[in-house]
Amino acid sequence: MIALLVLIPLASALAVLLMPQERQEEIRKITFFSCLATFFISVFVFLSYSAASGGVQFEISRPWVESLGIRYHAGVDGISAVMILLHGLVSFSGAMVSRSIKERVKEYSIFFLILVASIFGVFTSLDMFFLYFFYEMAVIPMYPLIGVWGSKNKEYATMKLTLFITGGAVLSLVGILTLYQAAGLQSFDLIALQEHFAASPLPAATQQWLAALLIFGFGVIASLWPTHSWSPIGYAAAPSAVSMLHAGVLKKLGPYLMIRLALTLVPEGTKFWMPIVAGLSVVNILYAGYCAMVQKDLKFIIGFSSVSHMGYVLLGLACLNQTGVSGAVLLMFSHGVMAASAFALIGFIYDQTHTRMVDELGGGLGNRIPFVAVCFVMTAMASSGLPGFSNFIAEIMIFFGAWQKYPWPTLAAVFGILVTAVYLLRLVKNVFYGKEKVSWPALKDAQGLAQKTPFVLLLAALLVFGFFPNLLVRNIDAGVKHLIAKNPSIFEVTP
Amino acid sequence: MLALGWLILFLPLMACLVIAGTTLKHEKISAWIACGALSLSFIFSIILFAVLAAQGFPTLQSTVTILPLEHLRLEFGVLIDRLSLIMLLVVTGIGSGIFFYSMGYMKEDKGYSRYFASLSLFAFSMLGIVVSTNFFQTFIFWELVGVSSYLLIGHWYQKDEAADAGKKAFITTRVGDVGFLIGILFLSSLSATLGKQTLDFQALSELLGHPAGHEFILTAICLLVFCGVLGKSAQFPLHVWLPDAMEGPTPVSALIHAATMVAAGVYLLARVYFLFILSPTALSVIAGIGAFTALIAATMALVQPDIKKILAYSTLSQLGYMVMAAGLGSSSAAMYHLVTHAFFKALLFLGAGSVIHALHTQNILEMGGLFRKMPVTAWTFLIGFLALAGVYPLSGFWSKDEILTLAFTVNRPLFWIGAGTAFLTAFYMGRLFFTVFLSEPKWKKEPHESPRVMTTPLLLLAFFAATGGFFGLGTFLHSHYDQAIAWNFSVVAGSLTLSLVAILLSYLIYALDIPLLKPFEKPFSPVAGLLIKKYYMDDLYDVLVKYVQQNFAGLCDLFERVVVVKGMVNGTAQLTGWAGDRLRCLQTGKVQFYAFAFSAGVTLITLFWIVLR
Amino acid sequence: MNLAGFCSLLPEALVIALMFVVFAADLFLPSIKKRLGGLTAWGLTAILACLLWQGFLAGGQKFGETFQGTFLCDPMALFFKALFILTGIIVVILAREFLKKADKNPGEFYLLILSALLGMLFLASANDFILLFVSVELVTVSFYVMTAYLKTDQRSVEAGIKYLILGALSSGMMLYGISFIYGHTGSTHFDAVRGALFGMTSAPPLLLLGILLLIAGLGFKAGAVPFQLWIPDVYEGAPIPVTAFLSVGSKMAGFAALLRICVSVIAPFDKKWALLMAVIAAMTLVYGNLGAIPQKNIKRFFGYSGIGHAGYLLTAIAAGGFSGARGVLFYLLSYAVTMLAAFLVVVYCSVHLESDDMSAYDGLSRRSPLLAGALFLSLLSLAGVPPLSGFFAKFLVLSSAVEKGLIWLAVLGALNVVISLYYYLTLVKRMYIHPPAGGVIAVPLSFQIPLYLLMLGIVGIGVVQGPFVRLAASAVSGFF
Amino acid sequence: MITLNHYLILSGCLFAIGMYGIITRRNALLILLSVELLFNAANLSFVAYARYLGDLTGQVFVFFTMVVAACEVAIGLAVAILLFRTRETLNTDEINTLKW
Amino acid sequence: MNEAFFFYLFSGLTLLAALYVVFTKNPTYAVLSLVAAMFSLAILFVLLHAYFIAVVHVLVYAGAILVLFLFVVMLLGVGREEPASKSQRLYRIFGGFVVVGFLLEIGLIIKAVSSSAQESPTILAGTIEAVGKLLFTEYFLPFEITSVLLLVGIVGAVVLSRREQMPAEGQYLPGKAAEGGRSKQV
Repeated sequence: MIALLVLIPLASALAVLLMPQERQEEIRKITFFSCLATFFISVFVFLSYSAASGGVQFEISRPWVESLGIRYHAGVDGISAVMILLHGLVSFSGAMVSRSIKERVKEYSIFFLILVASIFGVFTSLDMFFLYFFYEMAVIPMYPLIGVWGSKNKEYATMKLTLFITGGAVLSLVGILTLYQAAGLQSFDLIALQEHFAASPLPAATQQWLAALLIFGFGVIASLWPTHSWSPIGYAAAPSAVSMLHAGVLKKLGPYLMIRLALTLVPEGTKFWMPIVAGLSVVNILYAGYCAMVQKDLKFIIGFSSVSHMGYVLLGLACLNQTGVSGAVLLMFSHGVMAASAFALIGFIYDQTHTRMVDELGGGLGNRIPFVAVCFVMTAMASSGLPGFSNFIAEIMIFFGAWQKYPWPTLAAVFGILVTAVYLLRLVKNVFYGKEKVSWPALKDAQGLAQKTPFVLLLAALLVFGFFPNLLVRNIDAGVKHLIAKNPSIFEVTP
Repeated sequence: MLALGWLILFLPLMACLVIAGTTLKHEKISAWIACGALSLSFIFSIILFAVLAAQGFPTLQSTVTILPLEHLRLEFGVLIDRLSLIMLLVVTGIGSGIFFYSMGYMKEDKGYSRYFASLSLFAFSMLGIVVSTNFFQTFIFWELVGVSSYLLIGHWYQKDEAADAGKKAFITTRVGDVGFLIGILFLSSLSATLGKQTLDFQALSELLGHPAGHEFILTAICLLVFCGVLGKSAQFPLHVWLPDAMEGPTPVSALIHAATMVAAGVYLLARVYFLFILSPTALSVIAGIGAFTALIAATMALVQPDIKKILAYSTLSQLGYMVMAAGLGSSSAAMYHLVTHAFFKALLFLGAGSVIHALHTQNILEMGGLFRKMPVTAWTFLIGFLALAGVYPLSGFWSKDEILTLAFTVNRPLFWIGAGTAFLTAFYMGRLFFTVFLSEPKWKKEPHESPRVMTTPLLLLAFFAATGGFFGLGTFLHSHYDQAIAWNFSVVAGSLTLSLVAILLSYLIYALDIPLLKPFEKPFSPVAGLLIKKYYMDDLYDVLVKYVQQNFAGLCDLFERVVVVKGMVNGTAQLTGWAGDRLRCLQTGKVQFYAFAFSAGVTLITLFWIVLR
Repeated sequence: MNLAGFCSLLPEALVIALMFVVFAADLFLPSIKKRLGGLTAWGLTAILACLLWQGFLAGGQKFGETFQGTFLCDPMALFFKALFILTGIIVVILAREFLKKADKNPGEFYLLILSALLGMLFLASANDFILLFVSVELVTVSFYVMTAYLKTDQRSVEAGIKYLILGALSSGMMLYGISFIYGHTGSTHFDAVRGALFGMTSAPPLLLLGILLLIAGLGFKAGAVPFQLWIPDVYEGAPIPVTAFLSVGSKMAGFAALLRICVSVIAPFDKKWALLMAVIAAMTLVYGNLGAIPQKNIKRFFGYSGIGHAGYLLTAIAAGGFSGARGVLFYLLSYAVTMLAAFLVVVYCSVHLESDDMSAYDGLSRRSPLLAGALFLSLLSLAGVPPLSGFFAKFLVLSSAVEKGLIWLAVLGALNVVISLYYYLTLVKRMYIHPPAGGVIAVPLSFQIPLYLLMLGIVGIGVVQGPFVRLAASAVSGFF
Repeated sequence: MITLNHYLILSGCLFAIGMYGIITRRNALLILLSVELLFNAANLSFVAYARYLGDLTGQVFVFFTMVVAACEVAIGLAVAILLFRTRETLNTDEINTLKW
Repeated sequence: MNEAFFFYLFSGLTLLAALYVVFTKNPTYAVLSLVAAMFSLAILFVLLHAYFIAVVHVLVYAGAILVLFLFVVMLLGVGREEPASKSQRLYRIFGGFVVVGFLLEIGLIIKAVSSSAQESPTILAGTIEAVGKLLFTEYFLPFEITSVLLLVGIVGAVVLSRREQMPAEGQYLPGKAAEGGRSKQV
């Protein structure tokens, strides 16, 4: 079942590859239906994951490279069930938004589908090798996707993004290899390794430097300060569907892999670094928040905002207790959906106005494109952590979790929600409210199902899980509980 | 019975969702859905009140868990007791009135349906605060109230001022919310150390029965929670948003910036009074802030030309009164004043709305002589005015004097401030009333009385504003945490005298145009300037925002661009490129050099690996 | 010489036969002359088939020794031979395309390709220093001629003389080194040398010097720092099919010899060389990857990047042991397939765009999606990006380094992935992002088929790594 | 008594001289001549070892070396001629079109 | 005693000739002095009982290779080298350092070698018969390869040195177009 999540997009990519370039409509259809199919599967997986029984479900295990102990071991636990749902949702919306791509549709679709497949690959893999394999594989389609179909400064941006993320990835690769060798099991299987290391942990010093490689390696894609600078400019340059996937999902691979690898395999080392991560995450929150305040470009604002929000995720992760980690995962989901929605909306405007500069848009767009404006206001509210959206729940959980461990950083993080509100409301005001200072005669509101669905879908998800957070938290908690059960020593158990 | 409570809470939300989802295009239907839902809530509240009255007002609570966190259940529920019942009645009652009033007032507005959706959302949020069982739920609705007020203030978002005001309101109140949230975090860990991590009001009040030695943390918690109150109830120094919020439609001002939302802070104080009485320090701070706000707001109201802004400052001042009352030790006095104030202030706002509707201006200097033209409005406005001024036997008299009496017994300096404020209140309200209704007409187009749908709520509210003092609310709300208030005739008589003198003065000056103030104009012009400039608070915040925050943000951005991007990132890239460029200089293209390097390499490796080994 | 012995010599014998056929056809059959390229390519394909059949028969066992054990046909030799012949086929295709335009007399060029190939084949099987030396020289001498083949082109000749002088210097070094090894072990036979080394308690310094000089000589072929300086110049000056052959065939030959020396001769001294090798590997990695950044000429660019790849291979050799050797083989397999695909594109572009400058690749994806796609795939594979073969190769190499505790080297290698990704992506950027510099380029079927096959190989090896790892493992398992 | 070491030192000297020649001479032909010195240093070493080991392999190796040297010289001279034809010089200092 | 005398005589001669090769300005003299070096080397081979090799050495080097050199030197009419430039002097100095260093290293290393291996156990004669036997048994394969090598040598030399007509002006020459007008055509 879950192998299909990877196979369907890949097969579709192959199909697109064999199609002649001119048949754009068919190519779009293939992309759309393949994403639709994976979306349904992801929803199915999410719904049928039983939080009560917990653990890994939908397991597949096939030998792959036997001499090295590499197996295609896939499965879903509580955390990845949620992430799969996120990716299914965002990639489907992304596929719909991609309709605005008009040139070189074939190449675009191929890269897009590969991207979709590889992210699913990461979320379903339970083998260190495949985790890394898919992770790196996801990075590369980004390059042409941004480089070719992007805008403004795209060459610099895409190069920077690719190099940064690869740089982080290869560092973590050394960590992964060392873990493999250190275990001496001749196996990359996460579960086997986890049990092995639980029974015979590595010495503390080794754990520490391994954890450093893993955490700061994956920290790059999570835009941990100061390795975040690829992020705003990368998103700014990317076409909207790619920004959506990148900010929405790909960025979440960092914390996800930290949980999967660092937290489970080198728990003591992770514990050692987490206070530093907490400190940096606060820098993320406030620094990126303030940077967002003075940006002129819509995507830069949202880009910095995503850096800022990843700070919350990392803070939640750093507190190493159930509430915090669950909150972090929930925020990964919520912010993913929210960021996707924001980028989709900005892309929608940009496609018609060809500018994203706040001054040039001139304000007052709310009158002309009310639907988009309403969606954007809702997204902004979700982003600034207002109740009703799942972001709020997630942030609250993170605050509660972090409060027990890092009171001072938490204070700063709480202050961060104010900063967020400032730049987002300013953005909303300057773009959608006020008088129309520049007239955009050609600007049309979203019309019809095809254009409205992605926005509605994403916001509906935020609202639904905002009102019923337990739908998600149930699964997440199951996953996190499992983590805690495996490594009770590093998790703070509050009285 | 609690099902009724849930229903009261969720009816407005349903209305909001239905309007947003289906009837955006059908304005009439939207309006009726919203009004109907809130009226139903009102009716249910009355039923609830009646039924519970029969049972002697037991405290009822029902909760659902929305998030079972590790050691903390985040819950959502309905708490029905005396306090919340009264508040339910006020919110749904005044709310319904204003909803209906809006149907007339907002006619021909482009965002009619949107307006009613937001209004319903607001009602839902406010009711959520009222019935909240725990801090978490309060915080949720606290934020939602912020959102809906943002939407409502910014209803005419095409107007830059309205959009800015909405933003300002949201952000200013959020400053308070940050403190509130931190307070909640503190509270959760305090409750954990006391035995059970909880945020539930009832559980907390039991838990905090014997708080041995947590004074400091308790004071901190109280002050942090009070930050939330500062924001929502617009107390100094977070009061700046409220006057600006008058950019919204007048019914909105009446509903949320007079009767309900700003009262949420006071309501919260009353609701968690068990917490505040544990910290005398916090209480005295609260009282001080309340009194200070009351005074400065009243002074600022003296010079305003804008009818709504005068009312806004008056609201600030009255809220200061309530907060002071709570700080002085009686939440019931505060609540009492809250209720009466809700009536007469809503009345005043709606009356003002009626005037604005007729004249299309908000400047009182462009009005005058409306008494004949708009009799209903005028008479009801007069009632509101007198109630606010605290003239016997109108409702304001009772509640205000309770507070003054309390201050007189507890804290004499604050009493003097309160008395002074009472005088000022009567004076500026007199100025407003007489200028608008009794002075020489300055309008050009003949004004007409407002339609029935607008005047009916005026009449109803006037009734309650007049009679609000006779329902025994003060004793009804009295809780065992409160100070007992002994009736003191001299205080009452004194304050009444003060009010009457002030009204008389203002009548002489503004209705009869006797230039009594002439001699004071010269020497006091700097003071007037200060007042017009609102004590430069807005400018101070502007400076803070424009220079401090923006510059800090600019600094971050500069750091990002120069140090992080140019320095660390591009620097590394350039360094690598430079190294590559230098390195290839080895590639001189001369074969002898290559041979030399080859031989030297071999020689060196031999040296290091074999000879020196 | 028994039948098995002859069978083990079969590919070499067939190549010699093919050489004579080509030679004769060139001299006496002018009608065939035009189709000499096709003839050679098909002949080599047949030989490859024959070799695979041979490997199939051998089934991972040592197939045979002949000439008193100086010629060894073991799985590793077969593995390399298959790669060499594959390289040969592609190079012949490249040469044909190139010569068509250059209007040259092709006969002797194919002959030289075949003779170099023959040298490589013998090199892969060499189990004796004499055979090793002679076959290395056969390869090198053929390359001297091929490099300087464009007689009227200054650059070609310059490359030729540089290669010749430095090649001779390295041969001299190697020879001198072999003499010390011989002197201290009394034999030139690998097995005997190894046996003698096993018997020694401590290595005599002169013997170490001998080994060092030998490694220097082979390192020259492989492109190890500080013996790499010739590479960019010669790659740039040589006719482009020769550049391809040098960068794939010659480099592989160097590593084939180096690997065999390491695993089968100086294995007892394994530990001693690990650090030296690691330092050399590190320098090579850094030099190649940094040097490639500012390059504008595609041939020179591949020269530098090839040095970078040599760094990875040396990393695996430094790591040594079974996993290191396996890593080397897998890396070479991936490198060969990928590089050949890249050169198919590069040569075609170079011939048809009449430029070796990287700016000629501007907008190639619009001009020919196939060429651009193939180059894109191969560049990414070279950079080590999954799911392409280069990724798994680097994975194995770094894994072996980590296994031997060379973490610092693994980290360095990992960081160099980033640098290499940068410069490969600059070329990708030209192809995909820059506007096209001309019209559509048509690619004939004879080019498309090998291109598709190699692309399939790049992806296939990268995705279904298992069988290839097993192959590489079985090729070296005999030594451990 | 002449020992192996004498011969080895001699061959070492020859090798060093050859190396020095390659590094310092600028005439391509003379560089090729110096290469011959290198080869012969190795030859001497082989023969000396063969003598002291009592093993003929060393001498056989020398035989092969000579063949190889002959081939290299043949090609080398041909390339040198080409060089002269294309540039009218054999000075390696001037042969640096390919660089960086 | 005799052996020592001859050794020192001819090794001295070899070294002198070799040094002359490296230092002389005149290519013709260099070739000729290399011939001398080869001759004395051959005599050293004889001292080492490698008779066959000695003969072949003289034949191949003096008879073939160096004659070829001489031809080319004459053919190309290469005169004296130009006076050393500044960089040339640098090469001499640093090259000298490297070479002397290398020599010292070899000396040190050889000195460190134990003396056990130095005694010649048996007298063996490198006669044609003995060497030939080895060549045609154990080293038959390399021997055969050398024939290919020689073929390549011949073909290569022919291919490279054969003159052909220059390509017409403006015609594309692969591998050259990139550097535009930098190369001068001869």
